[in-house]
Formats: sequence, C-alpha cells, structure tokens
Amino acid sequence: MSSVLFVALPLLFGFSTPILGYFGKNAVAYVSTLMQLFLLYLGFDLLLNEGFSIELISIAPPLGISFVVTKVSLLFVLLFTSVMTLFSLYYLSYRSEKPYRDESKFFILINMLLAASIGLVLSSDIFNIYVFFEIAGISAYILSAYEKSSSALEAGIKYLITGAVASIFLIFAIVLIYIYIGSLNLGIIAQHFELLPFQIKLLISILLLIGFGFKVEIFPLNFWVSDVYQGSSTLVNALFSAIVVKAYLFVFFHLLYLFLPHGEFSLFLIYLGAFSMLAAEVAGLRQSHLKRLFAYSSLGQVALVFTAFALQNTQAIQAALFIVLAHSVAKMGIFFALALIEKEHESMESETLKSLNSPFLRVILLISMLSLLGIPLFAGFVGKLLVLKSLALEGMLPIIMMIILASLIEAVYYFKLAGYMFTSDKRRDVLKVTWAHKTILAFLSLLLLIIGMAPFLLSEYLFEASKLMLGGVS
Amino acid sequence: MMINLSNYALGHIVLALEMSHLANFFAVLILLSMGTLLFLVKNYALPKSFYALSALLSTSLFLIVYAADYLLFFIGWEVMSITTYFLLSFSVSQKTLHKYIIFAMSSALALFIAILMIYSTQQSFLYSDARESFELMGEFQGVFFLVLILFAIFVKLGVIGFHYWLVDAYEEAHDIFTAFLSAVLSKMGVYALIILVVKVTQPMLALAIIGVMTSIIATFKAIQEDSVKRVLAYSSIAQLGYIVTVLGVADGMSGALYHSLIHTAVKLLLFINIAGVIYMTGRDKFSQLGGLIYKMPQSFVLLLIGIIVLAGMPPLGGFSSKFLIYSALLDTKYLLLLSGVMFSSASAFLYIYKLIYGVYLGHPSHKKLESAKEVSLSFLLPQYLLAFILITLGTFPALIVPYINEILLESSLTTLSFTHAGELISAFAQFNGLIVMSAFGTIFVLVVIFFVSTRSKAKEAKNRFDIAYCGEEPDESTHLHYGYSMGKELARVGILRAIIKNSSSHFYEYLGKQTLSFAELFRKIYSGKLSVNFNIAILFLLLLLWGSLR
Amino acid sequence: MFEFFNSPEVINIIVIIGSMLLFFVGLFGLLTQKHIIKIFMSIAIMETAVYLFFIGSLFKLDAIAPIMKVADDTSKFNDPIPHAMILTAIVIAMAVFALGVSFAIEYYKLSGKTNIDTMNEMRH
Amino acid sequence: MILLELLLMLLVAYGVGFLYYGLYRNITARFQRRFGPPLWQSFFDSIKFFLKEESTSHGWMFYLGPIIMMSGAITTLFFIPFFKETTNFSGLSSYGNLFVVLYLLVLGPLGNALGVGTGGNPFGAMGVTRGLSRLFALELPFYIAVIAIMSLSGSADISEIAAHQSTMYALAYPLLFIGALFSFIGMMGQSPFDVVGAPVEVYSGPASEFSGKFLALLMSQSAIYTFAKLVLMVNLFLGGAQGFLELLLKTFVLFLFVISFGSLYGRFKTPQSIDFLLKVPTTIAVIGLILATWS
Amino acid sequence: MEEGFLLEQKTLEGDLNSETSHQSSVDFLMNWFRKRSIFVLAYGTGCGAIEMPPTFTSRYDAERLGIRGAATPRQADVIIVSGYCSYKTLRRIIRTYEQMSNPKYVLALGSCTVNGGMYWDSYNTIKKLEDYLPVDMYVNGCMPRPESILEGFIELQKEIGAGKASSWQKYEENHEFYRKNQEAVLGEKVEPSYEADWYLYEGGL
Repeated sequence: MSSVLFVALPLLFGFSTPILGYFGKNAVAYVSTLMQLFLLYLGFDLLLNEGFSIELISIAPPLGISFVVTKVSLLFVLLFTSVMTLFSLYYLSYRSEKPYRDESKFFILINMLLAASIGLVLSSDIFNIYVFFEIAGISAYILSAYEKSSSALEAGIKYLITGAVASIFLIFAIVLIYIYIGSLNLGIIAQHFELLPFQIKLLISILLLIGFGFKVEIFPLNFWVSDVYQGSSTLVNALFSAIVVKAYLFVFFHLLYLFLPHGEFSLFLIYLGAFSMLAAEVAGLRQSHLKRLFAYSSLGQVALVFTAFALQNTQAIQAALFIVLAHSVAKMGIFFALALIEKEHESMESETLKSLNSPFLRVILLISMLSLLGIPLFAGFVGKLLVLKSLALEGMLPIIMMIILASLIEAVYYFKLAGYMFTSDKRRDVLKVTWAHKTILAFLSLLLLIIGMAPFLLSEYLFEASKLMLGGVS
Repeated sequence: MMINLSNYALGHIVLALEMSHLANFFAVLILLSMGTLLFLVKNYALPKSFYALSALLSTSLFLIVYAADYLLFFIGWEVMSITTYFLLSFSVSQKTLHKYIIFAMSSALALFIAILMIYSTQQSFLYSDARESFELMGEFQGVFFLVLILFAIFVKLGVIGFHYWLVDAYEEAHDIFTAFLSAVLSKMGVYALIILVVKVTQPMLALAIIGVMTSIIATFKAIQEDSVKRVLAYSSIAQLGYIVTVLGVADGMSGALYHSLIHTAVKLLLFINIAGVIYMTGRDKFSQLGGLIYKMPQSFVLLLIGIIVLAGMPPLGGFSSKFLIYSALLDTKYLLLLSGVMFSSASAFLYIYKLIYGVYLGHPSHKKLESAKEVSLSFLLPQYLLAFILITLGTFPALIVPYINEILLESSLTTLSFTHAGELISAFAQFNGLIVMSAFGTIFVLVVIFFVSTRSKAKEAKNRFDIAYCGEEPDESTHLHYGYSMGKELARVGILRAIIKNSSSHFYEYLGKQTLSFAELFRKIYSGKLSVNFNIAILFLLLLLWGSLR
Repeated sequence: MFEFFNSPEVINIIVIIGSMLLFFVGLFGLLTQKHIIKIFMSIAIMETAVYLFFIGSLFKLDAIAPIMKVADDTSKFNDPIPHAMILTAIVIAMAVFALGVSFAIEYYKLSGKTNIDTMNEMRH
Repeated sequence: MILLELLLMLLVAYGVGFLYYGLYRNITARFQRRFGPPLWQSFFDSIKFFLKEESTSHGWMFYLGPIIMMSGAITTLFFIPFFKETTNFSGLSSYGNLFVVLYLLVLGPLGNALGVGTGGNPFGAMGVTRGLSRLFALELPFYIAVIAIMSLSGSADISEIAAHQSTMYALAYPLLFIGALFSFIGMMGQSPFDVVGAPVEVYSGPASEFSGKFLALLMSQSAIYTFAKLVLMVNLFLGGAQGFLELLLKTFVLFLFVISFGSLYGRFKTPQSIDFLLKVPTTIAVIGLILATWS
Repeated sequence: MEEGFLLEQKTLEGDLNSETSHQSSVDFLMNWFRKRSIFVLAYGTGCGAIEMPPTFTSRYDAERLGIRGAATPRQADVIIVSGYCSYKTLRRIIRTYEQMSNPKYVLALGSCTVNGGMYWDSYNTIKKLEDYLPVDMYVNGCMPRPESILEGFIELQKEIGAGKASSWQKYEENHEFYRKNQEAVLGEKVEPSYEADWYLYEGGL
C-alpha cells in the first residue's frame, strides 16, 4: 500500500469521471464518496500500523517525486480526507434539494482539490510543491466561480489574479533556489540553504513569504479572501477554510523550518501573524454579511495558527495543530449550517439569523462560534491556551495582548450574532434539517466538545507530530 | 483537601482543586442563593434550557470557588460569563446583552493575560506559587498585572466606571436571575479579589479609595433611579464598594467576608421581595407602584427587615458587618476613607426609604394595583428564611466569627477574638448585639403597651383620601404618590450634580463609536479595489524589506 | 565588434537585466492597468520574465542538449531540469490564463464590465 | 438595679428635655421681644395631646411609626452614658459603642418615616425626603469629627472618649468641634437647617398627618432625643460630666448656643443647606481631622 | 408693683385661673391641660385673617397664654372662622373641621359670622355660621382687634376649663341638621363620598 494512492486515487477518479458519467450522475457522486471513504480507511490504516515512510517515485535520481509520510503529514492527510468525506456525505443529502450545476465536473474539482492538497503536504520536492500549489489553486478558482453568477465570477477572477501573482513569486523563489543550490529536493536544499549569502537567503525568504503569503492569507496579502468567501457557494467555503489554507500553511512552515531552522525571522513573523489577526478581526467588526464575516474570522484564526507556527517551538506547533483541527471542524460546522440557512432564507445578511427557527442549527452555530472564540470546554480553547502559554513562556506580552484584543473584537461580533439568534422573537417557519445533516453537524459539534474537554486524548500524538515537524524530516 | 489534576492536563500544566475554608464560605453563599431561589422557580414558566444553563452556571461557580490554580479559575470564570450571557438572553434586550458580553469578555480576557503573566514567571498556575511569582515580576509588570486583574474584577463587581453593563443587565434580567446576579455573581468578584489580589499583594490604598468612590457615586446614582431593580442594582454596586474598600486595608478580610454574607442574604431577600411585587402587579417602577402595604403586609414586613439590614441599622445583621468594616478602617487610621464610607452609608437612607415608600407606602398610583394580593408561600418562605438569618446575625453577631476565624487563620491573618455569640469584638471596639436587640425589643413592647392603654383612642381614617390636604378633597385623579420624584432635587446641588449628571456611558459610547469607525477603515481596505490592495501590499512589503535590511 | 557579447557572463547579465526589466514592466502593468485582460497580460509578462531569468542565468553557450545518445560527457550537457520546469510552468500558466480569460468573458457577458475596479458586486 | 437606673435616666431625660424645650421657647420669645409661654408649656402641650378624645390613624404601620421613634429615642438614651469615669447612669453603654449610637440616632426617624409614608400624605413624604436628603450632608461633618475623636482617643466607647479628654476636645481641636456643631444644629432641627418641618411650605412635613396621641408621643420622644443628643455631644466634645450639675450646665450651654444660633438665622432651602453643609462645615471638619491626626 | 406688660399678663392669667368648678379631679386636670394648650389652625378664611398675625406675634404674643399656631387640622384644637365665609371657603372649612380631632372648638370673628353683616344679601356668602358649624365663641367687631381676639380666647379657655365648651359634641349629635344645611348651600356632595371602595382599609388597631 503506497502513500501515492492518496494523490493518485482522486486524480484517477477525476479523469475517469467521463466514463462514470455514463452511468448517471448518482454514480459519480456515490463512487466519489466511496473513494474518499476508502482513502479515509487507508489513512487510518496507516496511522494504526505506524506506516510512516518515505517513498520515491524516481524518474532519474535527481528527478523524481518523493512522498514523505510522517506523523504530522499523516495528520494533515487525515484531516483533509475526513473533511472531504464529510463534505461529500453532507453534499449527498444536500444535492437532492439543491444540486450544483454540472455535478460530475464538481466532483472532479473537489477530488482534484483533495489530491493537490494531499500532494502539497506529502511531497518533499519543491517543484512538485509548485505543481500541486497550482493544481490546488486552479481547482479552487473554478470551485469559487462555480455558480457562474456575477459575484461568483468576480470572486473567481480575483482569486485567480492573486493566485497567479502568488505563483510567480513562488516560482521565482524556486528558480533562485535552483540557481544557487542546484537541487529541488527539500532535504538537499535544507542542507545547503544555511550556507547561502545572507542577501540571497533574505531574497528567497521574502519571495517565498510573498508567494505563500497570498495563500496563507497573511496581512497585506489577504484582501482577496473576503470577496472569494462571499462570492463562492457556502458549502465550498468549508473546503477553503478547512483544507486549502491548512495545506498551504503546513507547506509554508514546513519549508520555513527546513530552510531556517534557527528561526531567523521568527520574531518578525510572529508580529506579522498577530497583526494580521488583529487587522482581520477589526475588519470583521463592521461586517454584516455572514459569509464575509466568517471569512474575516478565518483570516483571524489562520493568522493565529501562523503566529503559533512562527514561534518555532514544539509546544507552539502543538498548539497550532490543535487550532488547525478545531478551526477546521468549527468552520465546517458553521458553513454547513449556513448552507442550510441560505437555502431556506435566500439571504446571508446577519439579520437573517433573527428569523432562524431551528434550535438545532442555532446551537450548532453557537458551539462552533464559541469554539472559534476559544471559550473553555470547546476545542478552540485548548489551542489558544497553548499558544498564549508558549508566548508567555517566551515573555512576549505585547503579542499576547494583540491576540487577546483580537479575540475580544472577535467575541464582539460573534456575540452580536448570538444575540440575533437567541433574543429575537420574530421567527419564520421551522427550518427542517434532515437526519443526515443533523448527524453530521452533531458529530462536528460533539467533536469540538470532546477535544475541548479531553485534549489529552490528542495531545500526545500532536506533540510527537510537532517535534517531527520542527525537526524537519524530509 | 487538595486534588491534583495534572494527570488529565496538557503539557506541563499542573491543575488542582482545593477545599479551603474560604472556598467553603463562598460555596455556602452559592448554595444559600440557589436554595432560596429554587423556591421561586415554580411560579414562572421557565424554559428547560434555563435550568440546564443554571446547572452549568452553578458548576462553573463551584469550579471558580474550589479551583486551586488560576487556569481552572479562569475556565470557571469564562464559563460563568458565557452562561450568564445566555441566561440573560431570555429576557434582556439585545443592546444590553451586547454591552454585557463586551464587558464580560474584556474582563475574562484581561484575567487571561494576567494569569499568563503569572505563569510566565514561574511556569505554574498554582495559587501557592502566585505570591512568589508576583514578587518575581518587574515593577512595571507587577503594576500592569494588578491593573489587568483589577479591571477584570471591577467589571464583575460593577465598580463605578465599569458598571455600564451592570445596571441595565440587572434591570432587564429575569427576576430570579437578577437576584442570583446580585447575590452570587458579584460575590465571585469579591472572591476573585481575595484570591488574586489580597492574597498576592500588600494591602492597597488605591483599592480602598476606589471602593469608597464607588459606594458614594453609586449611592447617588441609585437615588435618582425610578426603576426598583435599577435602584437595587446601584445599591449592590455601593455595597460591593464597601467590600472593595475594606479589602484594600490591612485586616479587612473579616469585614469583607461578613459583609459578603450579609449582602448575599439581604439582596436575595430584597430581590425575591421585588420579584413577588412584580409577579403580582407586573410593574417595576416607583412611579407605577405604591400603597401595597395593606395588600401585601407580609411582604412589607419582610422588605422592612431587608431595608433595615441594607441600611446597616443596629438591631439587625447589617450593622454587624458594617461595624467590622468601620473598625478595620478606624484601626488602620484611614479616617477620611471611613468618613467617606459612613457618608455613603448615610446617603443610602434616601434610596432605602424610597425603596419601601415607593413600593409599599404612599398611595397606589394605579387602579390596577387593586388586584394585588399577598404573594404565595413560595415567595414568602425563602424570605422568611433569609429574614431569620439576618435577625439571628443581628442578635448574635459573633455567631459566624469562629468560621471566619478559620478562614483568617488559613490566610495567616489576625483573627477576631470571640467570647460568646452575642458579642462581636473587633480590633477597635465591641458591641453586644443581644443586648441591643433585647433592649430595643423590650422598650418597643413597653411603648406599645403604654400607647395602646392611653385614654385617647385611635380611629381609622375613613379611606385613603382622608388626609390633611389643605382643606382640599383629593380623589383618584390627584397625584398623591410622591415616590417618583424622591431625591430629584439633589441634582440642584452643585457638588452632587457633577456626580449625578455625569456618566461613564458617554465615554463608552464614544469609545465604541471610535472603534467602529476604525473598524470601518479596515473594512474599507478589505473591500477596496484590487489594484489599491496590491499597491498597499507592495508598499507594506517594501517597508518590510527596508526594515529587514536594516 | 560585438564579440564580447558572446562571453557567457555578459549574456547572463543582459538576460538577467532584461528579464528584471520585463518583470517590472509586468508589475507596473499589474498595478496600473484596470482592464482584466491587460492584467492577465501583465501577469503573463511577469511570469515570462521569471522564465527568461531562469533559462538565461543557467544558459551555457557551448553546452549541448542533454541527450545521452549524442555524447557521454554529461558535464557538457546543458542542465535539463530548468527546461523541464519551465515547460511545466508554461503549461500550468497557460491553463491558468485560459481559465482566467474564460472567467473574464463569462463575467463580461453577465455584467458588461471589464474594469477590475468596477468589480464591486460584493461591497459589504 | 439596672432597671431602676434606666428608669431614672428616662425620667431625667424626659424632664430635662421638656424643661429645655420650655426654655427654648422662652428664650426664642425673648429674642423676638416677647414674653413667651410658661416654662412647662411644651409639657402641657404633649399632655394635652395625650388627652385628646381621638386621633386619626391610617393603619398599623402608621400606628407603629411614632412608637418606633419613641423606642429609638429611649434606646439611644440608654446607650449614652451620662457621666464619665463611673458606672452610675451609664445605662447600657458598656454593651454598645459610638457606632451603635450613631446608627440608633437615625433608627427612630427612619421608623417614623415609615409611618409618615403609610399616612399617605404627600406633604409628609415630602418632609421625609427633605430630611433624608439633608441627612447625609448633615451627618458628614459630624462623622468626620467623631471619627477623628475616636481615632484620637483610641476607642469607640463613649465613656472612654469622655474620660480621655484631659482638655476637652472642643478646645483642643476647635475645627472639629465647629464642624460637628453645624451638624448638631441641624440634628437639633434648628434654623438654618429646619426645612424638614416647615409648617407652611410642606404643612409641617413629616408631622402633618399625626394627631392626638401620636403627636404627643412624637413630642415626648423629641424631648428625650434632644437630651440624649446633648449628652452625647457633651461626652464627645465637652469632656463629659462628673455630676448632674456639670452635666446640666454643659448641656445647657450647648443648648443655649444652638437655640441662639437658630433664632438668628433664616431657613435654608434643602439644596442650599446640602450645598452649605458639604462645603463649609465639611471642609472645616476635614481640615480639623487632618490637623488633629497629622503625625 | 408690677405694671404694664407684666401686669396685663398677670391679670389675664388670673382670669384664667380664677375659674372654679365642680368637676372630678381627673376631668379638672384634663380640662386644665386642654385650656393651657391651645393650637390654632393657621387658616385665614376671611378678611379677619389680617388680625391674626399680630395676635400671634410679638406685639400681642398669644403664646404666653399657651395659644400657638398649628399648620395642619390634625394638630389643631381651634379653627378661627375670621369673618365672612363664602360658599367656596365653607366647603374647605367643613372639610378641615371634620379632620380635626376631638375635642375641637370654633372661634368666629366679626358680625358676618353672626348674621352676614354687610354681606347680608350676598348671593355667595353664608349668613349665619351657626347653621353650618357649631360655634363656641363669637368675637364681635368688624374686625375685632387683636385684644378682642385674645379676650375671646381667654373666654374660650374659661369655657374649656369649666368643661362647658362642647360644640364638637353638639356637631356630632346634630350632625343631620348641619349636614342638611351644608348640603343646601354646597350641593349634594359635601363630605367627599368616594366611590373608590376598592381601597378601603381592612381592620386596623
């Protein structure tokens, strides 16, 4: 059993869709979901059998694709696969009422996205990373513009332009690396990178920062995010915030830890992250469109993860991984619930929550928001606590205060929504939620609670993972 | 008894629970409030979630009380804040709710920063290491730490300047929950003050001064209010001001603890009483109430006991705690502060009288009040229980001194001397509650006997309009209820006008507006033209490059 | 008279300077142009500049194509990796631009707008 | 024995109180170039009211109001020792302290205020409101002075405070005494702080609904209260007394001063009196406190 | 030999004390206290009110006889009907009188209270106070000087001391007569007959 399957299977599925499409739309949907379930099974199999490996698919010795499965990359693979599986399961029930246009293409795209994201995490070759970077990008552009409404297209165009610019900087960096080091393998680059002259190191770092900065949604480079979230369909936003960003984040810091193991720019990145968080939350304060609001909240959370990763010590990375998990689960819950609300109310203004008549959805939204806020008993708190704890150990009081201030602002707008949901009297008719949706949403909320109440179930694994990530096994 | 929870925690954080005497004391307050308020529950059709949230709230309160480390304390604190939010959301308007949560979250997050500061010095959240950690901090850090902690606590206590949320929340909350807010949640602030400040630092004069200012200003604010619950809310603030004051001086703990107990009991009594009135009449403003004394005589007597305690009058329990507070201040020679406290205490008589006059005395201000009847036993029973406690504590003021002494011993403070339950002995003076009570009682009975037996017979007035009214004959259209405008003329006094008319709300509204326009700026940037954004990005990156190269 | 151009260093320098100029031309276009298609063109120019830079800076005059059958001395080969990379990158960029242009066309059909600054359906 | 002593104290206070009231009326009359009523006129008045055929009541709380006030007055009296350095005529003062007395002084009026409120007469409530509005301003200088005294004497026990004065505090700390004196004038219901019971403005304020024996009880308690306050003041500031003669002398001097002052001045409106009391006497008392305890 | 003011005082008091009667000692004591302390309602009902201030202030100093003003009817023993009495005033006088506690006395000044005086044919003034309220003492004159008023008071005090001033009992006994006359002038509702029966006190001491 090979880790290549994680990339190959979705891609294979994607290219075989025309054949499957012959058997009807349902076939595509169910086969895709089954395939993802199988991938999930593979992932857990690897996890349980400790099947961590380095796998080379060589063309000729310097050329080739090498996949590295470690505890940390497997964590991300599992995260992506399970998010995608849940997404598909959710969509299977959702599509009976409001399917996407041209469904088989949609399944190609989400599987391509999955393949590319997993590829980003697994591959240890910088050019492969570029390729997967682009594949993930392209599928994301199309997904974002998928509804073909003018706002969706606008989102797609903006996403595409920024993505294209990002890729230029990335390839520039890769070009420089190749010119000065002469290799594309991460391990070899890591060995030689320290020996480069400072200016070159700086230039490459900045180019990488800009290239990935667009994708990891860091402050001056994240203006497109809110538009994209707002323009894209609600369900797809769950993928954007739970998979795409996370993959880029992992890759960026993976590269950072490899290239700059001594944390040369650590302080700068921490400040950048904290400032991004603050800026995003402040921007969210005046937001009334729900999708856009949660886009800002995503920006904030991602910036928090960024800060934690940038701290470059095991505890902080453990914390970052906690937040990654908690944020993915919470955002899935939120966007899944919002999709139902949007279908019913045909509006995404925050005022619609006032007329939301479904206690179940209200509670789900609430739990997810509380988790995002980092309220104790929910998963988000563990991550936030650990981040702040490691910041406190480093004595970085200003950063702590920036993060806390950002959380406060976040709390202000979340509780505005909570106020809409829990104090209003004018409700519409009861919003019926199918049992399948209920199960998935309840599962997500339960997961948040379980992680929040019993973080020690995960902490051991995450600690190992963070040690590996920092150690930079390539 | 200490329970170590480190097996279940993350990383290297040690968590622990401890059953100290102090914790038990506050747990008793929680239990007292819950026990008495449970009587009321069946009168209201409360949703199931109310009970669930209340259970969660109580759990968090016990977590706060029994935690032996800052992290568990913080978890309890935050869960308490959030649960309170949802309990408030049953009846409170959106604006108030929003005000509440902003303050509550600010408080919780400030607390979070502070405990992280404590943690960063010794890598421990435990209370037992806190004092040392605090001493290890630099001077600036220490001050900053105190400012954060005090901010967090002051918000919960509603110290003047931070009470913007409190009064509205108290007014609009469900009647049962208002009682709980005032009786218990504010006590958590007191507990936090003891745990986080008093036990960590030296006595702080600044704290005492803030406490006095709070009690004075809140008292004058209370006098101006028309809503019963708002008056009680301000009164809570003022009473907590006394506690803050006395915690700011050395050896003030006994007074603070005693007053916490008294305040919990009396505020429960008053809020339950007012809940009964609101339940019966559906009105909660002085201008809409009045003249209920002969409709609800038992409630009236109970409220009377409540206000005597609130005023700190000698025969009842209120005086015992005030006495300890005064003694502590006198003992530490904070004479001006003591006069401030006594001044505020004397000013309180006005709103205290308004409280009973506006509701029970005078004339009914509306015909609807005719249907008012005595409230049911479920309202009266808890009030009788509380009144019994308060009278007992007035008669035997030293009854709880042995328990307070154990708490003081535990914190290695000087204890109060104790002879018998009737005599309360402070560092400065003593008084015998039993004698005061029996002297007053005996004299009262004798005067009644004398008075009843005099030759002149008291005849009942024909009806409530049979009053000396300058020869005029008032009728229902005459405004005879004076409760509404009581104390309004104070605003004409120059010095008091400054207190009464100024409000922190202007500041907070200004702050909110500025924050929002700042947010608007960022929102505009985020929703701006793509090319502009690119330019901003380029500028930022150039700046960054320049900065890095330097 | 232009002999000195044949020295690899000079050629490299020319290529580097030229590609950098090209890069900044593209960047300038990206920042100043409002028409969607022009923006795509600017990005394409930037991208091309990077490719040129890569190829140009690793270009050897006297090297031969890296085909095993022609010669055994691998040291004389031109490095094949840049070419492979650039080819791949061009293909990807091609796809991206095609996608972008199709988006632009669809968008134009729906809203009649080509100016990126007037794309403000979502202004909340 | 103690009961006998208490009874005697009560009788002394009752008698002396009415005597002082008679003197007050006579002296005021002389100030106004009048002859004035007989010395015991106030006593006659109170007895007459006791002997009225009927008096109007407004329910049981109204009935209890004056009774509480009377009980408050008598209790207050019992907690104030007449003499220093002896247990004779010290009443119950060893069981209480100055704080108890300060609060007992207010207890009676507050109890009566309830009766007034029950009476339903808006003028009564108005009077009470005026009284309570004025009360805090009135008490402040007094409290400041008393606190300073307690701190100086190191005790809250009244007889100890009295015994502690080698030179009487009024002479040793004149500023404190002056501050307290302003309050005392108000506490005695003298001009310029007598707006509470203004007969024409608010229909004699709190008393407006009390007739017959209620009024009689109020008059009696007023006599007792007056004497109790005078004794308290003597104990606190004038060095206490060692015999009845000294006590009567000192109280009378104090009383004479207060009523003379009252006859000379007009009436302050409520806000005016609050304003004045918060500005002048309070400042004097604060300065006095700082001077007295500065070391 | 005393003279002037003191002599006058002595004479007046002597008059007051000279009265002897055959009452029981309790009644005597009671009446003695009642006569020594008279509270007069400060209510100027007619033009004669102008004579009352000098009576009660320094010039004539009624207080030396134990006569002083009271603000409210609840505290007053005597109401002075000072001169003519319009219907409008009469309503208030009756109201006030009924609010005073027993024993209570009425002192009427001037001729207008006797027979209407110069208002004998007025459409708006009562002619004979006796028909509406029982009067204890008339003081004649238009208007009577303060001396006369004082003298009237002393006469009233004598009556009280002798236990003879009992107009309040008369008013209670002949209530129907008075009420009829009052209603004839003032209309049906003399005494406020409140319909607000929803707020009647229950019980009481």
